Amino acid sequence: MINVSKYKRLLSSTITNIKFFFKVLRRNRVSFAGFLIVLAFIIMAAIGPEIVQYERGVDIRKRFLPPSWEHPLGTDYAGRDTFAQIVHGSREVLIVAFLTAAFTTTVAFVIGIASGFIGGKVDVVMMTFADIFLTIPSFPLLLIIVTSLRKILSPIEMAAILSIVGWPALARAIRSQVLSIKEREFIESAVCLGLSKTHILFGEILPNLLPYIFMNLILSVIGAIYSQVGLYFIGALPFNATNWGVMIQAALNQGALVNPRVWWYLLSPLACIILIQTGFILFMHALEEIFNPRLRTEA
Amino acid sequence: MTETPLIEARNLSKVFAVGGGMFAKKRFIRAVDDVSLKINRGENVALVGESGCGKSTLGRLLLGLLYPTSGSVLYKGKDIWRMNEKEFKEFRRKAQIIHQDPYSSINPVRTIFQSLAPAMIQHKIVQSREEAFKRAAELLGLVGLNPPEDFLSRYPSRMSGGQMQRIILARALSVNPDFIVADEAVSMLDACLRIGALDLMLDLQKKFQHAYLFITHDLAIARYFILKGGGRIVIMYLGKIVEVGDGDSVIQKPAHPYTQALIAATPIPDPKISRERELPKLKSLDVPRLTEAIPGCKFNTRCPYSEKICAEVVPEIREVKGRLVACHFAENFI
Amino acid sequence: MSQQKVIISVRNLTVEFRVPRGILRAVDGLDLDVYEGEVLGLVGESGCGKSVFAHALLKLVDINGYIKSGKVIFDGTKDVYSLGKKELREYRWKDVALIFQGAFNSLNPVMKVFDHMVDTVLAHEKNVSSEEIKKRSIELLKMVRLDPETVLGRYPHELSGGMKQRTVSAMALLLRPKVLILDEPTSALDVLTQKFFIRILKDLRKEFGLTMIFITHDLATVAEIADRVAIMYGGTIVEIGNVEDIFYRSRHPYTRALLNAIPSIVGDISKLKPLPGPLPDPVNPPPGCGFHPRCPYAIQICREVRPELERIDAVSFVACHRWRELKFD
Amino acid sequence: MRWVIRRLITAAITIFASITIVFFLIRVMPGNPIDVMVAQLIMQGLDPEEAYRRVLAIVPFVPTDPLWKQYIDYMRGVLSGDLGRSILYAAPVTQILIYGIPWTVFLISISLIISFSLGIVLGMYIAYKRGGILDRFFSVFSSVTRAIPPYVIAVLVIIILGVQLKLFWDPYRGPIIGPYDPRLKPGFTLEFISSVFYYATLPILSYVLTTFGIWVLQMKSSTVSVLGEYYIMAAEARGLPERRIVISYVGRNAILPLFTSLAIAIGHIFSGSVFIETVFSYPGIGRYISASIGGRDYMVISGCFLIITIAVVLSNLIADLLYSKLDPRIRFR
Repeated sequence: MINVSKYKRLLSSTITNIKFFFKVLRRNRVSFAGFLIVLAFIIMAAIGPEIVQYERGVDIRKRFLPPSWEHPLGTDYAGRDTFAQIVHGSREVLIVAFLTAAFTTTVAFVIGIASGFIGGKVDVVMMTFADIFLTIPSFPLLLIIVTSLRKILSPIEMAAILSIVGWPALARAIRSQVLSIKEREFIESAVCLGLSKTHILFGEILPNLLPYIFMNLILSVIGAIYSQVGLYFIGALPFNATNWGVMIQAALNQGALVNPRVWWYLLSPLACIILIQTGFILFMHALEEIFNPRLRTEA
Repeated sequence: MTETPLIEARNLSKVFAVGGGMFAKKRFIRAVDDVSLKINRGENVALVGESGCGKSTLGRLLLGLLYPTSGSVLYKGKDIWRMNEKEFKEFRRKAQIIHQDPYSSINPVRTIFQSLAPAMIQHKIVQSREEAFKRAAELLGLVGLNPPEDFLSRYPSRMSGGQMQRIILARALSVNPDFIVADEAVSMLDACLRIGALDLMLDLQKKFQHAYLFITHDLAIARYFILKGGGRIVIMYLGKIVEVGDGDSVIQKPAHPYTQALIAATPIPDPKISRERELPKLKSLDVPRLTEAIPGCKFNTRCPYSEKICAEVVPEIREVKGRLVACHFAENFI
Repeated sequence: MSQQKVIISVRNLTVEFRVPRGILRAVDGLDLDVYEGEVLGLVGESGCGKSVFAHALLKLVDINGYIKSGKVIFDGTKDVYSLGKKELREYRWKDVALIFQGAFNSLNPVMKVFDHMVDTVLAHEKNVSSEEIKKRSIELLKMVRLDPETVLGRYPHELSGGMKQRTVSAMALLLRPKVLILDEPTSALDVLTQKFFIRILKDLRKEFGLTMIFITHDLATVAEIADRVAIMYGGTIVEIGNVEDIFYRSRHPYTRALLNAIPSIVGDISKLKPLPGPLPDPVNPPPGCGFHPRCPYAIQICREVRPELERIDAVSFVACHRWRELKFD
Repeated sequence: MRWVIRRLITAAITIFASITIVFFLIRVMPGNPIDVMVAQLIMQGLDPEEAYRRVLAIVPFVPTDPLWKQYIDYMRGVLSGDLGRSILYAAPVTQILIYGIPWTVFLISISLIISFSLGIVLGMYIAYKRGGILDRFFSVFSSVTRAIPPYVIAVLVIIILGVQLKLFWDPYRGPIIGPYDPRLKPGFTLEFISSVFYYATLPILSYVLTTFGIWVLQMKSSTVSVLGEYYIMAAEARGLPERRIVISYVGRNAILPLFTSLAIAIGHIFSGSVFIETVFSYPGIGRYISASIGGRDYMVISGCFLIITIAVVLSNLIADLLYSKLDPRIRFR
C-alpha cells in the first residue's frame, strides 16, 4: 500500500515538474528555440541513420554538387551525399558527447563529494591532484594521449579519454558547493537531530546540488562536442570515420577556403556545430531559470 | 543531596587555529577557556556576552557539535565523547539547537514536512510516514501555525521569519529533547515579535520540560527570558565565564567589573533614565584581538580597578555572597 | 524648539523598486520637517523603508529603484531633486553627509583610508594641498578617538568594525556638513562600543552644532540621543513628537505597541506584550491605514481611508483616525 | 616577498608534477608512443629494424629500460633542454620550439590583451545598462561564442572577411594566411613588420571572438555585484565625480575576481592555438603540434605540450602576482 502511494506521489511531482518546465520554456522563446534545436539533433541522431541511406561509393562525376532534391546539402569531393554524412555523423558526435558528460560528471561528482564531505587528507590529496590537472592545457593533453594510442577508439573509450580533461574543474566546483552547503546551519541542525551521514549527504546536500550538477552536465556535453570534433578535425583520429570534424578537415584539404564549390560541403558541418552548441547553451539558460529557487516559488 | 546535572561542562576549552598555510604562521584563538558550568533538568540558563566571547562555541561544545581541546562534557554524568554509539545517538536526540537565522537553518529545497519527518522516523518516534505527518501537524499546531497541514507542504521561501522561527522550534521539539541550545534565537526577528517568540519558547517548556541554554548578546532579552522562565544569567568575556547569578541579580547588582561596564552601556528605552546614566568605566575602548594571549584576568587590560595581581594571576570563579564571580576583588563590589 | 528653522523639508516622498513580484513601494508619501540643530530619531522596524528614505534625502537610490514623486527642500531654498549634476554633487556631503548602515562596507577595500579622505575633499574643494587634508583628517580622527597616524595609512580590512565606524564618521565631517544622517550606526557594534560611539556623537554635535537624523530600529538608543522622534511604519511616518512625548505620552497605537514590546534591563516585565502579525507587504500594501491589520483599535474607517499626518502641536504629528479618542493606560 | 617565493615554489612543483603525471598517464594507456612511431615509419616504407633504430635515435630514453629509469632519463633530458628529435623535421625538438614560440606568444599575448580589455569595457558597460538590448544581446552572444569551437570561428572569419569581402585577400595567393608575405625578406623593415601585423589580424580576431565573451559575462556579473556594494553608494554620497567612481571604485574592484579566471582562460587560449594556428598555417607551437600528428612525430608533440604547460603555469604565476598587487587583502591572507 505504502509503495503505491509513494509511486503516486513521485508521479504527481514529476508531472508538476514537467508542467513547470514547459511553462518556463514557453515564457522564454529563445530558450525554447534552444530546446527545439537540441531535440531535433537528438531525433536526427536517434533515427536519422536508419532512414537516410549513406552511399559510401565514390562517384567522381557527382563531385561538389550544389544542393538539389536528390542531395539536399550537395555532395563532397568523392560525390557522396553531404546530408547523409551529417546525419550519420551526428549519431557518433552525440553518443560520445553524452557518454563523456556522463563519465565526467560521475567522476567529478564522486571526487567532489568525497573531497568536500570527508575533508581532511582525502580532500588535500584529491584537490592537489585536480589542481595540477587543471593547469595542464586540456586539448593538447588530449592530443598527446590520442597520438600515443594505436587502435581505433570505440565511443566508450573515446568518451573515457575525453573525460580525463573534464573532471578536475567540475570536481573542484562541486567540492566548493558541498563545502558551502555544509557550512549552512541546516546541516548543523541535521547533525544535531541525529540524522545519519547518508541522510545528510543524500537527503540534505544532494537536493541542493542537483540543479548545479545538471547544468554542468550540459556544459560537459558542449565541451565534449568541442574536443571530439576538434580531435577529428586536427587529424588525431582515423580519417575513415563519419564525423563532422573529418568533414571539415576534408573540405579544407580540398581547398574549401578558396573554392566556393566546396562551401556547401564545408559549411554544412560548421553550421551543425554552431547550431547544436547554441541550442545547448540556450537550453541551459532556460534551466538556469527553472532551477532558480526564487523564480520557482512564484511559479 | 545534589542531583546529577543534566549537562555539565568540566574545565572545557576549545582552541581554534587560524591562518597557517604552507609557510604562514598559525595563530590560535582560545574561544572557550577552562569553563565549567552545570545545567539541571528543566533549568534555564541565559548566556550573555559580546560577539567573539565564545558563547556560541560553548553552546556547540555542549551539544557535541565540536570536539573539545581539553576538558569534558557530561550528559547525565556521562562523558559524551566516551559514550558508545547507541548512547551517543540517544544524546544527539536529547540535545537540540535553535539557530539565529531561521531561513538558513532549514533546507531551502525541501518542504517543511520533508525537513521535519526524517529525524522522527530515524529515532523511531513515529513508525510510518502517515504517523509522521500527523505528529508534524500536531507540533505545528502547538507552535501556533494554523492550519498546520497548509504549512507542511510549503517551501521555506514562502514563509515569514516569524513563521520559520516557529517551525525551527517545532523541529527541535519533534524528537523530544531535554536540552535545547537557543543561539541568538530571536535576534533576527523584528523587535515587536521577540518577546512573543520568547513566551512561546517558555510555554512549550512547561509542556516538554526541557532545559534551555539561551545564548544572547542582549542583556534585556536575557533578563526577560530569565525573569519569565526562572533560571540563571551567565556572563562571558573572552572565553571565560566571569559571573553567574540567579534571576536578574547579576543585572541588579553586578559584581564583576566587566558586568558592570556591560550594564552601564546597555541602553534603556526611557529618555529620563538613560540620560542620567554615567558612561561605563573602562580603561580602554578597544577589545583585545582574539589571537592575543592575555595573562592573568582577561579583563585586566580594560578594567578600571585592575591591580598588579590581575595581570599575573588568573582569578578563579568562586562564590561571593550567593554569586559566582571570577574577580580578585569581587568582595569590593557586592 | 518651535522657533527653529527648518533645514530639511520632505514632502510627499514616494520611492519605488522594481522587484520580480511587481512594484515595491518602500517609501510611501512621506512628509517630514527636520529643524536646524536638532537630533531627530527616526525609528522603524526592518523593512519599513527607513534606509531607503535616508538614501533618498541625498537622491541616492539603488539600481532597481527610483524616486517616484515628492520633494526634498534643503535650507528653505535648495530643491534637491531639481539640482543639476554638478550642484547635486556639491549638495552631497557638503550640505548633507550620510553614514551608511553598512558603514563597515562603505570604504573601498582597495584604497587606504587617507586616499578616501583625499578623494572626498578634492571632490568639493580645488587647490587643497595633501598636507592640509592630512591636517584636517588628523584633527577629526582624534575627535573620534582614533590614532590618526596608524589609521590613515591602513586599508579598510585592517581596521576593526568599531574603528571603521569611527573612521567613516570622521570622513563625514571633513567638509563640515550642516546635516549628518546616520543610518543604523550602532546596530552592528558591541554594546560597549555602541555606548562610546553615542558619546562621541554627542560631543561632535556640541562641537559643530550639527543637525542629526539618527535612523535606527532600537528605541533604547533613540531615548538616549534624540530630541525629537519620528516613528515610521510601512513606508511612512505615523507619529512625530518630542522624545518625552513619544516615550511617555505616545498617541499612535503602533508607537504604543512598539514601546510595550521592548524588554529592558530595568522595570517591570509583566506589562510587556508582543505585537503579533507581520509587517505589511510593500508590494501589496493593505488599503487604508497600513497598520490596521495589526491594530487592536481598528474600525471601519481605518480599513478604508488612509489617515493623514495631523499636526497636534508645534512639533507633534500623528497619523491615526482615532488619536483623539484613544486613551492608553 | 615571502609570498612571492612561496608562489614560485608552488609553480615549480606544479610544472614538475604535471610533466610527471602526463608521462605516466601515457604509459598506463593501451598503446605506446614508441610502437606508434615505429608503426608509422614502417607504413612509410622503412623496414621494421631500420624504423626501430630511427626511433631509438630520437627518443631521450631507452624504451626497454624499466619505467622508472625511462622517467629519470626523460626528466634529465627535460632539465638539460634535450627533448628528443623530430622525425619529420630531422631536427632537435628544442630548435623547433625556439622557432615556434615567438609566433605563438606574439599572437596569444596580443589576443589576450585585446579580449580582456574589450571584455572589461563591454562587461562594465552592459552592467550599467542592465536589461537593455545590448545586455540581452551580449548575454546570448557571449555564451554562444564561448561554446563554438575556435576552428569553426577561424574558418568563418577567413571565408567572410578574407574570401567574401576580400579584405584579407591576395589576388595571387588567395586568402591571407601564414605569418607574413612570403615575398618579403624577414628583417626590421617597416614593410615586413606591417606585413606581420596584417597577417596576424585574422588569427587575432578569431582568438578574440572565441574568448572575449567569457570576459564580458564575468565582468558584467562582477560589476553588478560591485554596484550593489555600499562603498559605491557611499562614494556617490560623498559627491565624488562620476569618472572617479567608475574607474577607481567600480572598475578596480570588479576586475579583481577576473584574475582568478585568468588562469583558466590562459590554458583555454593555448588549447585554441592548436586549431587557430592550423587553420591559418601560422608557424607557432600549435601548428607544429597538428603537423606532427599525422606523422605521429611524438617527440615534437610532447615537447610542444611541455612548453605550453610551462607557459600556462608561468602565466598563472604572473596573473597571481599581479592580483596580489591590485588587491591589498590578498597579502594578509
